[in-house]
Amino acid sequence: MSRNLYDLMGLAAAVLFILALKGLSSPKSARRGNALGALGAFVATIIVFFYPGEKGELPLDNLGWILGAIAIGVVIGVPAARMVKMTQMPQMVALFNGVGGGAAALVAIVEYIKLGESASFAAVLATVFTVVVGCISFSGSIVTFLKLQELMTTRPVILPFGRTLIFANLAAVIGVSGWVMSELGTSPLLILAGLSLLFGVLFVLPVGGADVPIVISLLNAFTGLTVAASGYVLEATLLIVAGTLVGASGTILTRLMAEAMGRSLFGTLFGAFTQKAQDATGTGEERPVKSGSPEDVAILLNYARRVVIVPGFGLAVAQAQHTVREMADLLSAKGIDVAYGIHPVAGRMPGHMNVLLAEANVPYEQLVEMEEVNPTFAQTDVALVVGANDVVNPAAKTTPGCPIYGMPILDVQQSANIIFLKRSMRPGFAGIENELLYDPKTTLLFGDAKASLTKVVSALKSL
Amino acid sequence: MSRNLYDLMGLAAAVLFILALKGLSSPKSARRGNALGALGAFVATIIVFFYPGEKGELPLDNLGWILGAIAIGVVIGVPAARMVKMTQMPQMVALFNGVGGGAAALVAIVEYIKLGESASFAAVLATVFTVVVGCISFSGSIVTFLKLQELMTTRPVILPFGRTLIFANLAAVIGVSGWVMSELGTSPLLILAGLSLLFGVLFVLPVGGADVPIVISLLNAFTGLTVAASGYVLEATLLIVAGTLVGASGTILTRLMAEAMGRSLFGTLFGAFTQKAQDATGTGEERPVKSGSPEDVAILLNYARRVVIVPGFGLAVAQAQHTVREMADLLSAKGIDVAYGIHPVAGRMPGHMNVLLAEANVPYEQLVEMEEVNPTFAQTDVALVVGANDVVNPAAKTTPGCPIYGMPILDVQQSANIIFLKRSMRPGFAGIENELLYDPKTTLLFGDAKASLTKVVSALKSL
Amino acid sequence: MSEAMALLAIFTLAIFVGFEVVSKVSSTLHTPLMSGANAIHGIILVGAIIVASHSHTSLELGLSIAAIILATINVVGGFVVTDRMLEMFKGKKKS
Amino acid sequence: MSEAMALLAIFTLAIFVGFEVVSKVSSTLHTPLMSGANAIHGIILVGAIIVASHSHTSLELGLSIAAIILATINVVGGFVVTDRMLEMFKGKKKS
Ligand SMILES: NC(=O)c1ccc[n+]([C@@H]2O[C@H](COP(=O)([O-])OP(=O)(O)OC[C@H]3O[C@@H](n4cnc5c(N)ncnc54)[C@H](OP(=O)(O)O)[C@@H]3O)[C@@H](O)[C@H]2O)c1
Ligand SMILES: NC(=O)c1ccc[n+]([C@@H]2O[C@H](COP(=O)([O-])OP(=O)(O)OC[C@H]3O[C@@H](n4cnc5c(N)ncnc54)[C@H](OP(=O)(O)O)[C@@H]3O)[C@@H](O)[C@H]2O)c1
Repeated sequence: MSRNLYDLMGLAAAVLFILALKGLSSPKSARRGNALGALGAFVATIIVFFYPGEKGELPLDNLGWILGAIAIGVVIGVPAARMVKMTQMPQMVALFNGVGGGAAALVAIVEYIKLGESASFAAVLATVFTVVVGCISFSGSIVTFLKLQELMTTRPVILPFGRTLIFANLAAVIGVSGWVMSELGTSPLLILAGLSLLFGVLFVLPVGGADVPIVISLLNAFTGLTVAASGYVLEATLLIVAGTLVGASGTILTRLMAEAMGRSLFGTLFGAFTQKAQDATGTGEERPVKSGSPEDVAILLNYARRVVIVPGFGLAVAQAQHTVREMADLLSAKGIDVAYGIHPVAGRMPGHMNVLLAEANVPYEQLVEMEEVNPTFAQTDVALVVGANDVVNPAAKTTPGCPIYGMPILDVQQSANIIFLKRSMRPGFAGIENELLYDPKTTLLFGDAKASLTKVVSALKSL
Repeated sequence: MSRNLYDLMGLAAAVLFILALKGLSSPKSARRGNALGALGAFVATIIVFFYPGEKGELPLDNLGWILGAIAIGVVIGVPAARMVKMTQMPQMVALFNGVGGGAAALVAIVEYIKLGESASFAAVLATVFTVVVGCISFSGSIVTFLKLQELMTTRPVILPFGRTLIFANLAAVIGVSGWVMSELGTSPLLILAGLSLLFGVLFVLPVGGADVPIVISLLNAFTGLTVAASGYVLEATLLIVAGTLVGASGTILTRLMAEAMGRSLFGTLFGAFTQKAQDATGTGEERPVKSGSPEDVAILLNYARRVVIVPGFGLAVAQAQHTVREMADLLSAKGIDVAYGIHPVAGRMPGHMNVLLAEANVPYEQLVEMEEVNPTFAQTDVALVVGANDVVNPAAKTTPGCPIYGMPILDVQQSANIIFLKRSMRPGFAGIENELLYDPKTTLLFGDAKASLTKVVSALKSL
Repeated sequence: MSEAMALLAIFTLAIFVGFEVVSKVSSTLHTPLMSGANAIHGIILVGAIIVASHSHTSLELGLSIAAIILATINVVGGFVVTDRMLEMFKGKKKS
Repeated sequence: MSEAMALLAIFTLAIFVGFEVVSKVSSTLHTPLMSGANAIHGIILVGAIIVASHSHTSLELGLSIAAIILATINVVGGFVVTDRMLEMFKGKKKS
């Protein structure tokens, strides 16, 4: 009876996880959903300390070690999560996913060591699967972290003979897996782990910066599956359910994200295997551009009837959301029709701009989604691009083979005037030149977005 | 191994059922979904004939009887389903649901007879549950059938002392259930079955005609649960999954249907327990109405700028969908703006009007849902109500306590002129008087909808 | 994990699947969906066959044969009638 | 039904639940959802605790302690960071 009670609580935890995912899928309930997930994790963790063995005994040896390790994890995890800057959240998620994958791989390695000769084929298979996929998820996530943190280039890294290399690596992983499965032994397993780690790196390196979130989502789904496999080996239904939930929802989410960015999922993920040379227009050309002063910009805005503000990653970096709102309010007060054109992947995470602008209490009805704002650019006098670049780059339409080709963009080039607020001629996240900067309709106002906007606001006031 | 194979096929059948429900939830895939469901049922039925027992033997005794019974079922079921008229489908569904509930109850009775002294409490509980709920579903469905087929009144039937009666019945069901569970015996079980059958009748009698589909949906969900309970007793996972799926989706569906009709689910279902006297405006008063000739109607239509056609059950009865389309095309050709205002529950099943008008190839964009068409009635010159009544009856707004009170309606009274095409002053399905028929803006054209429309069309042509 | 627990887990998950799968169906499809779900529960046929095959008295056999007939009507008729309803939606595609 | 089959059924149903539950999420919530799902798989912590409690060599213990630390970071950090992201959506309600 007592065991059944704990099993019931385990089932309750699984239900909490389902409710968590359900909650997270709708804006109103998202936060509560997350809290339910945390509650589920808490319940599940508590149960394991009290779950009685076959004969009713409490089975936890090494209790001190275990509690100590949990304490260390909390001491590292909570402050890391609390202190990370908003702009760095995606890398944080990547890291957390990586350590999760690493944990699953370590658990599987220990399981493997414990597997007796009598272990069923399915159990051995599940263990080896977890080691391989957990390691890939770990190293892959680390590379995505490095890319997002810009500790390495965000552009696709094409190694010489990269294709041969990754195929060879894949073959080696499969071969060694077979070996490990046919004769149990710790050293071949460690070799397998090493090869899998390498595979994770090779898999993610050729992914262009803009596609990195898609890859994180995929690795996240992978980790989910390893957790399910571990659950099978450990006969823990909760892990099976939780892992499968994450695996399945992660897969769907990966597809949805790829769709939102207008990317081909296959092309993104198997770039490593196909490696078409993705030619990007070279950076740093010396071509004439038209730059203006804050006063020029203020005048352009002042005499417009309709202004569309296009925020991007630079707005987040400069923390200029309050200033941009101040400016927008000024313009509205002058009777100018103001809207924000929100690209689904502006910034570094989906919804980034909504979050930022909501923080500054921008009226919700001024936030216009891409599909709705695009047809209005033809009637727009000024498109004010604040720290955005890739999301308005026409190369997405005109240059097949460039990293963002095929992504839907905000059609700012249809409006009568374009103003760019950025610090330099450097390209955006995808690392490709933006022809629009050289467009005769374009005025550039160089400088940090917040500083520039502040100047524009005072110029507007003095007009 | 061989058993595992059959178990796998059982799982496949369960997956097919899931895919069936998923498919049925979207117009594009609905038909395929239904086919998948049928495939699943086929697979599941085949398996059971070959499923080997513990010792590998084929366990089916009475094979001849079984196959014969299936043959009889097919010979009854297929022609019945094929020949039923479109307007009678809902009753057919009710009947099919009833026989399903009856089958579940019979299975449970046999299970009960076989239950040894050693049967677990859960198994006995599940068996008794199935008997009770299966019987309720059976007799309740029969009553809904009688109501829909108009073999009995469609109006709520309020028995003298109805409330006391149903409470007593409920108490008896619970009491006898306890008795049956504590000492196994066939006669008390049969008494229980009888009481449950009675309860089903008392439960459905007070439900007004318009709410009958909601009740069918609820009984459908009930039957699903009995199937799941039977699966538990028979240790057939497939039945558990399939039954639970139907139970859960049926519950949601019941709520959705109630919402679409603007009904309170609670009020609808527990009418039997609360039984507020639902006072309806009496029928058959002698008050003046304005009736017109087909020519009058043609003239009204001819000089309108915007006409909204409101189809209802009468259109289906008269099979006037082609004629109404012909008329609408004529009006469109004269430059008149024509739309069809589709109420979600016009006719006798949700989507009835869409189905009918699609049959006549009415352009999809002319079919306007209630929420969208309602705000346009103020700009509408003529609302042409063809064989509809309840869905435009303002009593739904003005007469608390009437059977359709609270249902959203099509606001035809906002338009400049209203034309009703119906055969008499008789009320619609809910059996309540429609004040709109006496409205000074209203013109009545008596007669079968198809005949009337044909006359209007020729009048329009000769204008 | 005990067998009963496994069944409970299956039951719980099936509830969620049932809820989620139909939760966004448009009102046009309410009736066909109800009718299709109704056909699915006709799979009690499998249960009826199982009890029939273990029936040894004529009472048991009679009851289970009746159950088979009813269940067959439910499952076969249900899918056929649903298909007929859905057939009529075809027309819409043309436009 | 064998235990393996029950687990397979649970696995299959969980796949459907996972698919259905998130299939209509708006793009605004992609990142929080990913982050929340990421935190959920941190529940491998339970697996790590189980293997740690059965570890008898220092190699096994060392590896499983490392696994516990990593898994704890994943689960705790994951829920906290998701909450922080979602906190910022609050502002929207006011308007
Ligand atoms: N949303 C997501 O889910 C997500 C996740 C990961 C990646 N991505 C990718 O990120 C990109 C997002 O496009 P985006 O247009 O928002 O950003 P972007 O293409 O990265 O462009 C940002 C621009 O902001 C400027 N900038 C940076 N700091 C600034 C400051 N303090 N003041 C003013 N300007 C500043 C930069 O130019 P200077 O350096 O010259 O100032 C840069 O051109 C896309 O490629 C997208 O695919 C999106
Ligand atoms: N859609 C569903 O899911 C569903 C299911 C069950 C019940 N219901 C209920 O059914 C009702 C549907 O409303 P409704 O407005 O469509 O129908 P209604 O209220 O039943 O009215 C139908 C009208 O059509 C007239 N009529 C019948 N045969 C005709 C013919 N051959 N030619 C011309 N007129 C004819 C009848 O009047 P005469 O007899 O005077 O001709 C009657 O007034 C609602 O109460 C709804 O709740 C709906």
